[in-house]
Amino acid sequence: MTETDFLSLSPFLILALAPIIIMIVISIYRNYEVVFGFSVLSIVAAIVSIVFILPVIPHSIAPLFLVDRYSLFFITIILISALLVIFLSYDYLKQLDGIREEYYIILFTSTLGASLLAVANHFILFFLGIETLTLSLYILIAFEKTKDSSIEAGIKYLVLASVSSAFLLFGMGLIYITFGSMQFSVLEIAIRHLNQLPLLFIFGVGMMLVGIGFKLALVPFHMWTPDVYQGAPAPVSSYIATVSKGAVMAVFIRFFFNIRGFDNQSIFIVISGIAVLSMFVGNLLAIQQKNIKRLLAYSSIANMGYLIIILLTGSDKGIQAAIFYLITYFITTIGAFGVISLLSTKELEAENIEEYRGLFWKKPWIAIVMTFCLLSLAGIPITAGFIAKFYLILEGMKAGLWILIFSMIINSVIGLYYYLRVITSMFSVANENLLPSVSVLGKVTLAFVTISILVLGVYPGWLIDFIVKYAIL
Amino acid sequence: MILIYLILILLAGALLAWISGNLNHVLPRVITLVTLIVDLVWLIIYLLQTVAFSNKWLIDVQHHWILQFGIGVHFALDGLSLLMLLLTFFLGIISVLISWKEINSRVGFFHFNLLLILAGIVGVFLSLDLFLFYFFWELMLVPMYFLIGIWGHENRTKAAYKFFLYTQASGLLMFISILALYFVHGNSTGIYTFDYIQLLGTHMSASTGLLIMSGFLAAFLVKLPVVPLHNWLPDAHTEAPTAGSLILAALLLKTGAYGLLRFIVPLFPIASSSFAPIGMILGVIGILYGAKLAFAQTDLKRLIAYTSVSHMGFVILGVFSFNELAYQGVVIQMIAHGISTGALFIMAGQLSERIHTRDINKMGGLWEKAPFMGAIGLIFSMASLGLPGLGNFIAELLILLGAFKSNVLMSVLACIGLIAATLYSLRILQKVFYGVKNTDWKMNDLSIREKTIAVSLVIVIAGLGFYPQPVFNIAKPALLKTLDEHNEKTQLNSENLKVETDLKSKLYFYK
Amino acid sequence: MKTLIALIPALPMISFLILVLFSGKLSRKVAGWIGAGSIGIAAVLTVIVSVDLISALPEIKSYQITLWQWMSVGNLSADISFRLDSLSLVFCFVITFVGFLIHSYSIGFMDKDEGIIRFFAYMNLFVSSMLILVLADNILLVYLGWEGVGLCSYLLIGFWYKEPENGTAARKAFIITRIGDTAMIIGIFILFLSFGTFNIQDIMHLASAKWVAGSSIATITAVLLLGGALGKSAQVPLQTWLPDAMAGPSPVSALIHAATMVTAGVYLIARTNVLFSLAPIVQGFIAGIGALTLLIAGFSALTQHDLKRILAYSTISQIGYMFLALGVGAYSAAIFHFMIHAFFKALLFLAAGVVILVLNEEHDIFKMGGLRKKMPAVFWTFLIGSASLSALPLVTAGFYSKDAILWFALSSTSGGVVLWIAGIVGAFLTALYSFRMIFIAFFGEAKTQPSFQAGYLMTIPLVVLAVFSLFGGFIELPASLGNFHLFSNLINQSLPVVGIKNVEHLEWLFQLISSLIALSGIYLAYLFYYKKPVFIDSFNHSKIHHFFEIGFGFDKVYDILIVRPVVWLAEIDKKDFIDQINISISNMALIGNEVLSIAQNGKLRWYLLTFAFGIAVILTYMMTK
Amino acid sequence: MEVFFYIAAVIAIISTIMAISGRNAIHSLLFLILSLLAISVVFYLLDAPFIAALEVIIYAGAIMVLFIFVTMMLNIGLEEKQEKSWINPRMWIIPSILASILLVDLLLALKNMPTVVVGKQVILPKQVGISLFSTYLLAVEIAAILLMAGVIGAYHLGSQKKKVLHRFLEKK
Amino acid sequence: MLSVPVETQILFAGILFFLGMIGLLVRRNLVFMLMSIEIMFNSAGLVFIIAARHWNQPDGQVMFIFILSVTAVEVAIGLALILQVYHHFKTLDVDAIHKLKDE
Repeated sequence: MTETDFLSLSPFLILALAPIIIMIVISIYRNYEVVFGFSVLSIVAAIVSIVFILPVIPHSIAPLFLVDRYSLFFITIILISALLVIFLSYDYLKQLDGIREEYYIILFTSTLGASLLAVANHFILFFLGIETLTLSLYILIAFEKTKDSSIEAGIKYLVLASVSSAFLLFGMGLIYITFGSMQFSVLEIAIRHLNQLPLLFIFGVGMMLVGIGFKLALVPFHMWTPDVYQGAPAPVSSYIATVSKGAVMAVFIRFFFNIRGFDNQSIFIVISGIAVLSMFVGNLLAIQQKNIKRLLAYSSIANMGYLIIILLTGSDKGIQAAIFYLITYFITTIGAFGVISLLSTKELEAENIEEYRGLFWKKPWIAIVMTFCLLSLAGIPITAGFIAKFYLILEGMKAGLWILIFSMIINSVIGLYYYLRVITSMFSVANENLLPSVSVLGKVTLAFVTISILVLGVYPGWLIDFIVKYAIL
Repeated sequence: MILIYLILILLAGALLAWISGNLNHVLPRVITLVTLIVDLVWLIIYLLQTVAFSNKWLIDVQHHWILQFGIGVHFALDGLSLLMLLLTFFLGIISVLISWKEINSRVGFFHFNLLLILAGIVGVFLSLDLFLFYFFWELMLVPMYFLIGIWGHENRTKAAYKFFLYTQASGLLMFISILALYFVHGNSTGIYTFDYIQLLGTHMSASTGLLIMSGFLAAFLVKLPVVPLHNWLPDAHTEAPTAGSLILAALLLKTGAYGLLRFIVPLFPIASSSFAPIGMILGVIGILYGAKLAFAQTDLKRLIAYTSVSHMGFVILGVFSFNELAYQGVVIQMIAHGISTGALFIMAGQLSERIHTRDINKMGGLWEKAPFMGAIGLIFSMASLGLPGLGNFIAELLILLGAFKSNVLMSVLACIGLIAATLYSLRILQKVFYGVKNTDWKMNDLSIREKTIAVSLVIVIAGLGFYPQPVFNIAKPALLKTLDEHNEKTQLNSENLKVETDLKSKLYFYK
Repeated sequence: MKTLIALIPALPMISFLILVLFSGKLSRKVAGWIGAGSIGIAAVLTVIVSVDLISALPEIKSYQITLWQWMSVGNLSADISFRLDSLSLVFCFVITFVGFLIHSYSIGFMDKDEGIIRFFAYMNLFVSSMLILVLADNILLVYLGWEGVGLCSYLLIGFWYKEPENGTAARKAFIITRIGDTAMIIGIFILFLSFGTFNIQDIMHLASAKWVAGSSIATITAVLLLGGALGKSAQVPLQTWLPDAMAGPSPVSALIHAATMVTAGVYLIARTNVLFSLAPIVQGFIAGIGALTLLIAGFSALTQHDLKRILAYSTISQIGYMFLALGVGAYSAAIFHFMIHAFFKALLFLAAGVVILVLNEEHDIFKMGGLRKKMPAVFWTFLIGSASLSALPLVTAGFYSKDAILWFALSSTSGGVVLWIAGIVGAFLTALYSFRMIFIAFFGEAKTQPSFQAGYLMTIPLVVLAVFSLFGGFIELPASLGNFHLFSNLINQSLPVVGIKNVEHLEWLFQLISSLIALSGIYLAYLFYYKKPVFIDSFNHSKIHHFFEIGFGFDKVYDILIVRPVVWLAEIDKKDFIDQINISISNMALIGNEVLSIAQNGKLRWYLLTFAFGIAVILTYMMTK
Repeated sequence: MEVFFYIAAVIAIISTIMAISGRNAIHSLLFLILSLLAISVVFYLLDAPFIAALEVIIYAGAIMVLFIFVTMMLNIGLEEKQEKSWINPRMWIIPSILASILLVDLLLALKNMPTVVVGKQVILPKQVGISLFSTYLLAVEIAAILLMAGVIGAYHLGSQKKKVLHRFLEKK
Repeated sequence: MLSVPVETQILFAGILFFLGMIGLLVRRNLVFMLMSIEIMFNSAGLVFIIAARHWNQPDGQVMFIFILSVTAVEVAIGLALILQVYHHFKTLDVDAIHKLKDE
């Protein structure tokens, strides 16, 4: 281990140290605010540390780690999302009874797992990262253990995630048997000279798709999504939708591009099929959904369907489009779940669309945030979602993925319908239910989200520049 | 810069109106009115300063936006867009005035949406960057959706969905086409840009041209609308509040027509020529089918909505005739239809404000109590059936003449639409104004405000009917440019084809 | 002088605008006098202009004035410009003069009506449009006037809007004429695209230069223009609207549906005579239609009960005569008959209006009777009108005008015996139904008592018109009776002279026949409807009587052939079948949603099963590919 | 040697089948332990003695004991009838078909496996240890964090609210 | 030296894996389901051991050790959750746990 190694690992070190320190602090003096403050500081520190790594990249700590611009970019996104989730969690957790500080510890371990996925260059790190992330998520999902729904969501996620991990693992094993290496870069070299991929390898990739498809909630491995989103605490749902998916996407893109999956016809077709199915199933399921958390879950299925189109372009530009899409999707989803978690009380999770009826006339600003988020998800201009979709379609068309682009178009329209349903109910005549007041922290978070959506929607050039400059595999 | 300011003023006015809505109900109205008047006056002052309309852009503003994709902020004004802007601001003012009493809830937000829609429309009329164009094209949907969805009538939600989904679906197809054009141009020249002027000369094969054009067509034909893509329109028009119906009919539909003239014809000269017969058939079907449905309706607003379908059929008929007569007719039709159908919607709104029904079977005998309204209704029904002396006649005459030049049969069939128009227009009058009055209604004739609106509309429509020349003069250079652009290419193409076939035959010979 | 021409249509228009804009502030009387006065001034102007023009003839054939450029697009240009020649002069004169009389009459007639201001506004608008029609220099402006009068006709038929039937009648009139108009505008398109101009004179010159007589384009154009003329002039097969149009007030019937508007078709054909001469088939067709119409309408008039309907059918029939004349190329005869007809038919309508008004809206002649004593002034004027209508030999103007037509029907180069016989039969019918009215309504017992006596405002116009109906004919006397051709000389300045076969010496014979026919008609009317009504009892109850009464069943046929299909068409797809496609798409999405939603049943084992199923499908695909 | 492999494999498969189909939880767990032991024999045969030992110690020893502990705690070992009622023989059909399809797919995938010529030799625990604590040291650290998260999670989820009332007095 | 072909070894792992899958799909008792998952993980681990021998590398065995630790954690959390499930739903029947679903 050299100094450079340590330097390039500094975000991970911070993320690993933070939970330990929190644990020690808790054992001495249990205080919610202190833990929260420390968590925020640690994440910020981790983000700041990335700046110091920049000069030394790309840096590979063989065989597990590959710290390059791409991974740092993803880590930054993950950390910022985690920060926003922490902000949103503050109010949500504060109102809960009992022990709450552990939440932050687990949030750190899961964020660590997610960040590790971004730098993973090896099956072992892939596996460990994904398990660190997932195991932490079991706990986070079931965190409100007094609630039936939370526990139910937890056990469902646990069983399904374990099974998918088992598949993932089996697939890794088969690939390992075929080429004798677990390192992505070695696999790439091994594959480069083959005209035809061995069937066993394809079988392995197929099995890995189960694991990855599960994490990304792609059809047919999507069914857990609405249940878990609904049962989990709202900030955790947003965490699953963003950090967890983003991290898995990061490693999946890297893996997929390393094995050049887009060049293999059967993988290509399977991925396209999954993409198309995900779009249709996700959107169709959402159109009559009355529970807004489930609705967002279905929407996330569809969105991931859009996103994996980009895998098939097989170009760096495609990856950039995917990253842009992910960023906007992160912001938007966090905003939407943020609204839900800020409007939820101890007794009542604000998850029925009915409860949002007339929100605009009671809490206009919150409703506007939600409207912007939903419009962004639907891809309407002046929101970031529009530019993101534009970018995605642009790259998809460049690669000539016509069927996928057209099904994306059809689905955008279906999707628009249910986003509009929520918006409509927010703007219709108010009902009488009372809404909790929103803390300053929540307001700041939502304001940040909204401004980002607007800025990225109207003036996205700088971010695209940034991505083009930094997010190269 | 005036062009950007025009939009910015609208946006600023929108925000102000919204915020002031919290203070009281009059302020947003006044602010909106002032905003629109400022824009209108500014534009008129500009118009008066412009000595001659040449075939260059009158104003051309260009800035970078998203460099990576070759997207710029490119606004430009020519005669065509100038006319459309004038119409937009004028009807914008009218729509504020008609909502003065009708809208009493959430006044601030209403006017916010109103101005936002207008900003979107102005943007559409001015954009010369295809991405920017699409941006504005979509932008106007959201506030319109709110306008229908919040202040509309009973089935507003459904109508609002239908409107949004329909236009969004077609818009996305256009978006794909815009991108395809972008790539075709980029691949052949190496310059990836969304700029209209650069894209004008794009070379593409006939089949590619048709495919790309069909995406544009989808969007424009839905907006226009053309049978069988018209179903959003009756619902949206019927359920929207009066101002919404007015803007929909008078302005939003025109963006479709504008798009045809501005984009389809010059960008796809060859493809549009080959599409022309189908386009004309669609136009005729629209004219006749729209009229047929209008005749069958009992809901007044729905009836008027279907007349829009019928009238817009003339527009597409004209656009695909490719000659100056028809194009001037299209321009006049855009304005005249905006005024006349708008006026009819206003009348329908005023009626339902008074008697709380839109069912024409329940109306009747209103002439007795509201002769002024009756007179207005009469004038605009007559306009809608194409009575000479009113603007619509000029429009229909020129379009039919133009169409006659290129396709006699279609033009003759379209003439049947004139008879059909008589049927439904007279039905409105008969059902609403003739007969005996229902005694339960407390019916007042028009107030001063309403009279002012009505009279100003009458003046415009009659002015167009008797002295349309200024409009022709303004629009002429722009239309001629469009036609030249189109004709040049089609001729070139036919020459190319000739050369190609020559070459082929020679090659065959040498084999 | 030229500006005066522009003033002629402008005055009624100004008056119209005044009446509309100040409708709330004007008193009823003032409104009436403004309305009538403007027409009066226009009439005076017409006289001044005509004196000027006539004195300038034949060196200057027309005056022309352009007011402003209407539109100029590409090679299309049309101006708001007027042209006065002898043809338009006659029309102008009739319109303004008869119009003025009718307006004056209306002041009395509409005195009690609440809508008097509206009435005069419409009437003024009508006169203005009609003047534009006849003065227009280009055919587009003709069309403007053409549609304008149509509109006014519509408005005035439905003037008493509270009765829904009136509205229906108005609508019918508008729609039927509109059908003709549409044909006409297509004709105009052809003219413009062939000659590149709308100017009538230019078109006529170019047409005779460029088009070959009998060519199909000329024929088609002529047919299309004829379509417009047939609709407006209520000729077979588009005549059905006119009897219903009697729903309007009587002055309206007098002015629009007798004197002026319905003869616009005659004007149009006369104005574009070059085209028709280039299409001889069409011209022959016009004559045929005229003959057919005059017979059909004559028979129908014979069986009507409603006083105004009789007059309406009579109008159709008389216009049939004019068409007959046009068809045989006797333009001056047609125009002459138009003028005389305007006088006596206006007179008859106005008189009938008085009768109906005084009898409290009683229209049925069989419920009248004995009016001769109750209202002598009306009786005498009505009698003069009827006599003129029946072409009572020598003393009435109608004799000279109709006789000219009958003569030319036979003697014109394109005329023939068949046409003449039709005309003669028509003349007989005319006499019969005219005096049927007289004998039933004015003789015998009084069945309804008049409520009041008509004032001077109403009777003076009657008298004036009666004078014209009697003596108006002396400006044009046939060769056998004085050979005085003041009128046809004037008309022939702008229209071609009729070509005549070499049978002039026999003219007296045919005049004698027609005179006898007219007299016998009158006698038979006396016999059947006064002296011995039993003679025709069986006829009155026969089916053929009923067939005549319903106007030869045209309405029924149209109802079955056109109206019902249209209504059916409108009803059948009220909801728009295309919308069903949308609904089915959205239903498909909803069904998809429901099906997929079943899968989201919350059961973990089911989720696992789909999991396994999914991977089985994927892997099987990958392995077998 | 091969014979041992096959015997162990058959024992493992049969005992696994018994484990997943058993009605009695304790019996199933014991079959599972048997299966794990058989697999550890296979590990040994596959030149991985260290892993064979770990399999016995941790898998069969620690993890399975945890299972048994929970089973006994929840008294589910005694509810054979309930287990019986939960499982319908027909329920085996579809999963078995799916599994056999997947197995056939695997067979297809194995058909043309590339041959590799590498000298086979026993990988000693030392080699594994060196690899673990040099090459994969960071992974070990991560595993440590993972275990810590697991401990905290198990603690958080496992702890129950202190009951104020006796369970018979609880509201249903 | 063991001369069983590597294909057979993989097949053995595959059989175990899919047996685990069958168990998972059939059993309704959560404890059994967790057991089945263990079977699956274990057979996945077996694949790595086979690979390690096949390529004569220690890495596969290292992976197995990590799998082992992950499994241990998973079982710990899983069993803790099962206790919670029992506490909340008074049953271990997964089919009884379906409060979260589409209505």
